[in-house]
Amino acid sequence: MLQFIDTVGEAVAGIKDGSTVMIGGFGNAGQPFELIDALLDSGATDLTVVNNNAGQGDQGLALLIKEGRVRKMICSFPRQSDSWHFDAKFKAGEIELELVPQGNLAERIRAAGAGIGGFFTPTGYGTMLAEGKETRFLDGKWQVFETPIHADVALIKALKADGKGNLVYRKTARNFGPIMAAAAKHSIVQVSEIVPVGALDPENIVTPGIYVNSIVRVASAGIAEKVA
Amino acid sequence: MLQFIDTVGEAVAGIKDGSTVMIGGFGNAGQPFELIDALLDSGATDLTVVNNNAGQGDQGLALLIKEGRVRKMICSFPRQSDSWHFDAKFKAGEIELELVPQGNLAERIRAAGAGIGGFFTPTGYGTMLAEGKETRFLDGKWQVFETPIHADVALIKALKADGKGNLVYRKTARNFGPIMAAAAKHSIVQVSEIVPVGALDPENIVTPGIYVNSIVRVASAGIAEKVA
Amino acid sequence: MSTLETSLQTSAEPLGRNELAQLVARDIAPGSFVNLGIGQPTLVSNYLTEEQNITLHTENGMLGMGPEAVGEQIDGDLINAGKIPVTELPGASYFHHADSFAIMRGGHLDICVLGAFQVSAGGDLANWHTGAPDAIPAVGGAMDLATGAKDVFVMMTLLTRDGVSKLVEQCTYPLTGVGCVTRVYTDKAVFLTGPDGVTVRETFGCTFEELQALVPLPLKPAVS
Amino acid sequence: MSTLETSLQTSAEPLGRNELAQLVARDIAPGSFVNLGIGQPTLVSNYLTEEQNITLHTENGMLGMGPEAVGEQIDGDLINAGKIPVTELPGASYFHHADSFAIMRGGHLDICVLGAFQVSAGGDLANWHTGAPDAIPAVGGAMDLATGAKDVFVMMTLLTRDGVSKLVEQCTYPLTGVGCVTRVYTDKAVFLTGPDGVTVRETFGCTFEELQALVPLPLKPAVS
Repeated sequence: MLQFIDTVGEAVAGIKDGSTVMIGGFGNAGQPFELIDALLDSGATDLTVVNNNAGQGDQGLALLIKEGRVRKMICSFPRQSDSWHFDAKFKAGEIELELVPQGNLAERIRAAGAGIGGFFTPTGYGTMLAEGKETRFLDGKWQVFETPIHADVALIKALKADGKGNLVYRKTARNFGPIMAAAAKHSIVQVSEIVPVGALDPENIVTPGIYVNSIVRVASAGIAEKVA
Repeated sequence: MLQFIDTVGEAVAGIKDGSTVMIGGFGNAGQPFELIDALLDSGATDLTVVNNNAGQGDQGLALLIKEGRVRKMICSFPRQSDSWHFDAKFKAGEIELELVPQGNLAERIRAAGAGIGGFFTPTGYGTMLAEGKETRFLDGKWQVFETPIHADVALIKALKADGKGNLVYRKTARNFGPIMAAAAKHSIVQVSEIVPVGALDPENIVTPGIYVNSIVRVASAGIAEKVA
Repeated sequence: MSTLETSLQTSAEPLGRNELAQLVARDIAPGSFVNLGIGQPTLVSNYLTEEQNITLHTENGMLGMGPEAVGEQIDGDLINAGKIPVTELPGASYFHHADSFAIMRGGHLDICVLGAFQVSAGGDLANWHTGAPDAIPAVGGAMDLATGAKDVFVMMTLLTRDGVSKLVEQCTYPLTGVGCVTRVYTDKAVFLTGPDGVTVRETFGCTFEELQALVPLPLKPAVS
Repeated sequence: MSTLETSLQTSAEPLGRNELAQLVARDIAPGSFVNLGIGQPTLVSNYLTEEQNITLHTENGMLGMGPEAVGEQIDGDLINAGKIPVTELPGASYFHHADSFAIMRGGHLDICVLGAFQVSAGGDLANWHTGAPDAIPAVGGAMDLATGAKDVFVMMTLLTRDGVSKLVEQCTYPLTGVGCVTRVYTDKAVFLTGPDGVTVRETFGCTFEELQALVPLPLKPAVS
């Protein structure tokens, strides 16, 4: 049942220790910083986090990692010039890493939302990321068996929600939001604006409200951030 | 390379005997009648046709079947009150039928466009439509292995195209168009309107032009048909 | 039988199609996302109230489907899965076929309501094919709906025209889905199906014992 | 060697990074859909002409990507796969990550241009991981790009800083993709890779024989 929630703190209050949490965003675009900060404040720990990266600088997911709340990262690109908190935890053996090619990450998340129990894809065949995985020759190519990534919760940033929970995004901040909303049992979305039912064109809705459970308005969210 | 073509006849001229042709539409909504008529006129035969249905009444796909141009139908719902041409050919043993649950049809078409060599899905498990197919217990359910449906050509109806071939559709006429455009080697699209590059909002494009090869304007296409 | 008398609801008469649709509608929890199958299940939409805030899905690509279109509302580009012109409610959304079936197949619909030829004690559903050798098979979205929704409600008459129960120990018609049905709404009773067998929630125009005499499998009365 | 002298192009000097990017840009067929990898391949966009009508894809969800954003154009919601702010050209479109990777993985991109640590005679690519035991691995979209595009062009210097050829019989670094590279653009030559071995299309600042001396696998000169 869709809920409109007043604060990010209340929105994330139900996230339990040990949960698998998908976090939208690619780099800073679409990253729900306010929800991540609230998750940090909530004290939830022993989390498995699914995100394309493993945190940048001293904010958001990077802080969650720094504070030892993340048991395992499932991501495609953990190593960045400013991913020092992940780097330190990883080198200390204090965080588990499941490294997934970015397209497999996206398709595995999509599979979870679409009720697909597994699929074969050529990506990764013959590489160390496919070691130990089942392979099969299909459509003229060797392919690797990949399984869905399910989650308990998704934290997502969108531009606008209407009263039915339908979402639209902004430019490349869309990225993982729609597929994570579908893959998680409970989707928590921060938006910059909540508009009345009927204010979004039905042709242009990107995430239908059926995939959305909790919506919280965050004043800055979705407004173009100016990057120095 | 994207081409804007003057007539439906020229648009379908390259379709060879023996081709697999996907035809968009669910019932009459989104069905590219003018392109189908042109395909009939072209004389192409021995076709495998992928469509949700197997023709209705005495128009479009039904005529293609009546004229013996269709060797095989891949569809989910061939039997309708007015599918008499298919019925007759099928009972005479003159057309092959691959019956596919509608969601498997959609997902198999999507798989072809997305480079997925096969997938497991619970739909159909334990039924005669899964007989002889590989099964596997995944995510707590028995699932059936399904393979992509590729096509040589897709015939699609959309509402508008811009100069880059980006498409938008209208209401439930969208149905199979986007996934067929991606699954076929060559997509031929009839639209009611061609607009300049930049006239469609990049946030609202449903089929990016990368999936579109030929566009032909058909005056009536996409305009709401009034059904008696 | 005291628990039976206190818990099992009964009515004096068998239910008509519309009364049954009304009953199903009343049983759908507020805020649910629902797909109504072609035929009898479509009647349910006539009895959903605004307060229930139900969102209807149609598998040909829409959430927020409104009532059947009439007169000037009729638009060939806006139809339901039965190819009937329908309307769009505020807050609707359109999507392509793979996205639409992902909604079903991914387990996101709360309820789908389907007709049936037969339902088995274990919740197997047969509703797509008579199995007759000369019949042209046509499945549509039935298997996806049966397999994907969180709850599958069946609406049917309990008996065939020949007086044979459609609620059976094992289906003899070709299956649509295995162990998928959770409730069966019939003119004579509402049945709950599940791993523990078949429970009767209410009877219409018959006693539990009269109902049991019609159905060739053991029934249990509901207890509160 | 007469065919060599008539078909194999040469230039007097090795190519710099920008000259190489210019060469790659010139080799991209008009109307192509292209993904330019992070780093050196990004330079190619500087040399694409309007007449070529190339559409650039960025795997984080966009077709029709324009040049890097400057000043007031910079918008944190509009970045490329390297997380650099970029611009949007008329006719652009946005989509989510699964749809974006379906464009690559479904074989719809004509060309992707990638950097490399090593390329093998058979077109194997190693460009994501040094394999050093203490290195944190990070793959991003490299494997999808390598596997999905119709043609994979590699841009790299032919030799490491230590003077070792990066074009090798077999890759020693962990692979990104198997048999996927079709062309290798280097400062010293352009190589075509395929099942028939490695063909040299042009050399820069060296003769075919001098090039062969640098590369530990048999090369063939191009014939027209």
